[in-house]
Amino acid sequence: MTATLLLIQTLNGLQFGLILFLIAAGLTLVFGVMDFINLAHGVQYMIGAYLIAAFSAWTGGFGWGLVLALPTALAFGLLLEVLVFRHLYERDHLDQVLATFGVILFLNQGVKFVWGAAPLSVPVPDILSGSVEIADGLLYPVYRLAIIAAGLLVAALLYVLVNFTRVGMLVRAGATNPQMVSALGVNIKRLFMIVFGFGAMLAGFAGAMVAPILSVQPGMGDNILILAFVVIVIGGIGSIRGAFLAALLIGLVDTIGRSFAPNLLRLVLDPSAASQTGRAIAPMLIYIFMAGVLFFRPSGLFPVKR
Amino acid sequence: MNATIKTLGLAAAVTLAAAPAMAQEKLKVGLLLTLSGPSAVLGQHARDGFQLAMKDLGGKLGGRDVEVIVVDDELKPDVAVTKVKGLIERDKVDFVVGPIFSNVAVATHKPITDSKTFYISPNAGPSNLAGKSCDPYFFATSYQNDQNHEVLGKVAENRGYKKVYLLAPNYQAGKDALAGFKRHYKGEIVEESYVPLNNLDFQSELAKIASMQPDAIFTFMPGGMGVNLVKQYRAAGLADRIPFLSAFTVDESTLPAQQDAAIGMFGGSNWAPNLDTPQNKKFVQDYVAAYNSVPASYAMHAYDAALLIDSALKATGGKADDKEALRTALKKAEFKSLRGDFKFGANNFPVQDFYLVKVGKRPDGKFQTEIVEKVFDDYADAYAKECAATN
Amino acid sequence: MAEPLLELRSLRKNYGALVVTDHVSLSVRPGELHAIIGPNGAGKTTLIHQVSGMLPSNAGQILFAGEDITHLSMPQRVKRGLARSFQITSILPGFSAMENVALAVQARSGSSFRFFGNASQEKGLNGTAMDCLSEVGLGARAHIPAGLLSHGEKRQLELAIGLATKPKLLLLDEPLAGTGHDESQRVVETLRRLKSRLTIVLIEHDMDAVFSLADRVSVLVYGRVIATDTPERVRENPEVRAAYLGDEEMV
Amino acid sequence: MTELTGTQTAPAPSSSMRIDSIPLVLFAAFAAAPLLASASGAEGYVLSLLTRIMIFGLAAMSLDLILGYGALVSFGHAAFLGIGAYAVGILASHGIEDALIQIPAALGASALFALVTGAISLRTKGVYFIMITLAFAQMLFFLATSLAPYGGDDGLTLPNRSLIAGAGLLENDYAFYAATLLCLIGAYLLSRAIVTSRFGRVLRGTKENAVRMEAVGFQPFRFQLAAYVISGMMAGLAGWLMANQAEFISPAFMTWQRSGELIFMVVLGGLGSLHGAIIGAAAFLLLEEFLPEILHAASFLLNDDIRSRLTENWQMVFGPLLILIVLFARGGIMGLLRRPHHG
Repeated sequence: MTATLLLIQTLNGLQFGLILFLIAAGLTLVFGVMDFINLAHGVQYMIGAYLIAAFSAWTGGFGWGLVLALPTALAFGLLLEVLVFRHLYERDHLDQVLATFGVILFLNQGVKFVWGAAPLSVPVPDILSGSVEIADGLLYPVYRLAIIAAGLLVAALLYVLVNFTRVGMLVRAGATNPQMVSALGVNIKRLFMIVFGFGAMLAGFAGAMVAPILSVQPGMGDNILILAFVVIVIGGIGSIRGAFLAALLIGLVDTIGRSFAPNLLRLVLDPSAASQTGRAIAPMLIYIFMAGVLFFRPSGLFPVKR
Repeated sequence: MNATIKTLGLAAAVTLAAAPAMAQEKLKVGLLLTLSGPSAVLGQHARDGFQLAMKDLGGKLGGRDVEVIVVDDELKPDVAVTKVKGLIERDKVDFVVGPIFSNVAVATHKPITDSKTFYISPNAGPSNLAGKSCDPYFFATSYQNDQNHEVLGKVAENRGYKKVYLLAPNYQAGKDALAGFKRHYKGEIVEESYVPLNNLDFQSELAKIASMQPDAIFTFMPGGMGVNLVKQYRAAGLADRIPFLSAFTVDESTLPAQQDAAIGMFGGSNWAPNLDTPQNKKFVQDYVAAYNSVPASYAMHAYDAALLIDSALKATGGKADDKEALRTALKKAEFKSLRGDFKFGANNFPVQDFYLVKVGKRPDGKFQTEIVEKVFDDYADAYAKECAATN
Repeated sequence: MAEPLLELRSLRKNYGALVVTDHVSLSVRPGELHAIIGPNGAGKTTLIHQVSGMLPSNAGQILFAGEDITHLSMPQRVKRGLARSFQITSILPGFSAMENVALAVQARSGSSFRFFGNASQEKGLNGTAMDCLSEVGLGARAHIPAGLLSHGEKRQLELAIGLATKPKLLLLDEPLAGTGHDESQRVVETLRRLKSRLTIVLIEHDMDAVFSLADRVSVLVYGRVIATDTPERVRENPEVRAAYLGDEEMV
Repeated sequence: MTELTGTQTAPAPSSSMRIDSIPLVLFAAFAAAPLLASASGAEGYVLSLLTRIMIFGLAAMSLDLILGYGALVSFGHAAFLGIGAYAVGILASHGIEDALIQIPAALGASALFALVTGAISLRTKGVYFIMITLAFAQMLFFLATSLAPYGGDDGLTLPNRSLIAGAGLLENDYAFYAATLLCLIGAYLLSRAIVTSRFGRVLRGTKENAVRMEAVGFQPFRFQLAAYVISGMMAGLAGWLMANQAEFISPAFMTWQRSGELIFMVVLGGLGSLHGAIIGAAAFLLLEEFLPEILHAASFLLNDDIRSRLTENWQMVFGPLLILIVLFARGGIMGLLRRPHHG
């Protein structure tokens, strides 16, 4: 309950938040630009994890595995786009929800069919294994720092892409006013494919990055999908900036709230009641946070004007 | 869609009509297991263990041909209730073997035992079924849930650990686990940490553990959570400094994912694949050959469940209709369990030995738990005395 | 002169630095047809939104029949007799023309928290609705789903819905927009008939219609009212001519 | 004038007449099903399955009332199932087993929850509404898992079904089936009345164009909130039935997946027809129950190993089936039923 512990928890929250951001970024773009609710975004995260597991076992190294996994995740996303999602853009949200739920069922079971039900393992790459001492006697795994670095790098890359490139301009315009973009004579179909593929690859990248620290198993994308939706809703749909901020907030609220909520409650309640209440409240924190944000800002923190 | 519904109706009608005609010939056993979702691997172990036993018994139980009907409870208690009614009334099963999870057991035991069908659990052993709500038709070939935790509590006490850090998911089984640990451990508990169910990331807790420097940690972290915890515990550099005591966290269902990270971590169990009996050796060997993975205790319990049914039917001459005779025969448990000594207590839960086990690597490169020492001998659970109904 | 039915006092609306409605003061007399014209982007629709309550104002006051309604919601304003139509047709496409109007009748006749009884069978509602439809010349089309009506008919339906709320004042946002010649003639005729019974504020681009119908005309340029006067004198106002310079719609 | 109001009841008569026969057939089938059940030799199972279908039908229909008629996508509707179920469990564990107390408690608690969460949620629109309803349901879910005296995560077995005025009438499966059918029909008739009433017309109008409704003087919020409360109470009743059907309560009744399933049932059946939701619930549950067996039967040419793998992975077939339904059967099952008559 010291400053160093708070530092570590902040790092943890940051890392969790950045992973959430990688997933939420694609989701918010696809939603904002294409007005398409893609529940299957979570399974693309899972696919990324399975691909890295398969490829790093095959090539014998995480790096090569990543090199192969990313384009495969992209290709897989595009394949899904062509086979299923493309036919859903014109449909209403509920049709999209139903069909993409079908994709979830299929792929959750599909990875089990191919790789078996038992969780798979991906070793932490050698150069990133081990820990560094960030404070007295407190070790922090290097790989976690690598995730933070990779997350920040992608966030910076996205910032440049969205703000300083032609595609980024179209994406921003598309999130604000989709009719206008098609009126500009842009090949909207291709833009959608690019956005979709890119989102799928980001989710796959997130899955690949967490594979060495989490278990790779069927259904691993389902809960993270809900969190990603929480993030984009808090951030404001279609807003990358909002997704970034919201992801970090959720990461911090969840991590720090979980470890400090009982302590804070101890100030007003007796210890056993505090720990009991703290335990009951901890898992609700992010939802309470979301409900609170939406109460005061019904369109999220950074509403994209339509 | 229209056509589909018709097919559905047809399929239902055919199965319904066919059921009574078949009932006299073959013995029917329903396996109610979790076979979809993230926890499917546990159900698979149990299913494979049972199927292996069937193979070893020549496809017969007590001399009768057997039809095994496998259903997936989807880990949804209310779905399981309907499926169970289907097994009992449509398929007219004589035994239900299952389930994996306690909440499914709690939801389904009433419809099963009310119909006087025998319910044999290859894993779930919730406290109320061992105690107050024990039932003459409910048998467990596994354990009462608390017992594995008690093993670790006893070990921590025996080894003189002064400060222990406890970690469990925030749900009923997690709270029971910590309560079980505390039954024999009398030292200081520096922190009881609860994480949300399906928690992925344990960095917060690991940071706390590192700063508190306990003598050991005890955790109950089943399934994917355990995989994550073990890998992260190792990565944080704690594995070599603070002993990792656990239950249902490092076993053969999770070791394929934990691999080297779990080496040297401790668990509590009533059995381990390296238990040295000829019968067990053959079982493990055959299982590895057939399914290319090392069996976990779920597989062993399901295998024993088949042996148990076989022994009881032999005693009744293959007759499953005389429930009372069959129950008496089941209760005697006259079969050679893979784990050696086996008998039922008053509440139809096993009275058996418990071991401290530790993760090791097999010569073939696979991982398994290995026995370190016997902790309890002929150990009965704490709830048996609350059970009045079975005798 | 009678007290104005609608009075705007220094009404203002801005989005950040962009001022859309700039200290607009205006009074509409009971019984008149008051047209508001102005070049594209002058802020006419914004002004209607503010008056009807769809958009909040940043400053200023709106008085209706002597009452300050600046902070009332749109439904509350409707209840006081301030109805509007929309520039972009805003009807319930899945409802019949009759039901579109009947809903508006329903809004002001008794509670709508009635959970029983088939609303589409209520004679009282349907009768009044039919009167309104007949008034705008849609009587024969009452049972057509509104989404299937022609564009001009939809504009007429908008008018009928507005009438059905029994307004004291009707705000019409370009009721002729996008209508063909015959259709627009029909709407103009309807407006001429209504004029005698209601106060109307009309936003319209069709100058022929404006100058043949309006009692007074206000000219809005860049959010400011530069003139309010009779049609003849507005037409001769040099400032107005300058604002419309090059705009061919100005006659 | 009078002539016109008289004839306006029958727009496009041929198709609507046939559609209206569907609920009659549906309820007649439910009423006749117990006969089939007793003939099947597995009456408990058949009754249990059909009762479940009706309970989910009731829950899905309650959702359709706000989703199909009000465009309010509640992604937390399972919370009401949970409230209804826990009303049974909590009261029963304090010795109050009579339905005459439990049902009002279930309805009251559902109404209160709907009123509070609805008032907050309805400030938002679209996906934000979807997610905030999810948030409230998740809070309730986690609350239930922390209720150790009532079984926590494992849930709680009920000693018996609820009593009615002190009598154990519902212990008989047929009686319980009849009670469920009565609840379903009652709720259906009530919903039918609501959607055609003045209130329902405002709700439907708000769904099509909320701004227009405000412009004629309605405050949509009040109507949406009232509809949300009514819908929540119906789902609460379904929760009461579900607890009694399973004789068990559990937080698993109100997972977000369950809320999702309710939406799927409504969309699968076809939005905005009420009985479509019941048909959707039936299709969903029957597929869940029988798809594994159908696959098993249909794959008789393949070897046993592949057959068992196929059966076990039935969701690999279920998923694409959902996609195909969306792609090729617009308007769900009701859309399919309706299409042939339009020519």
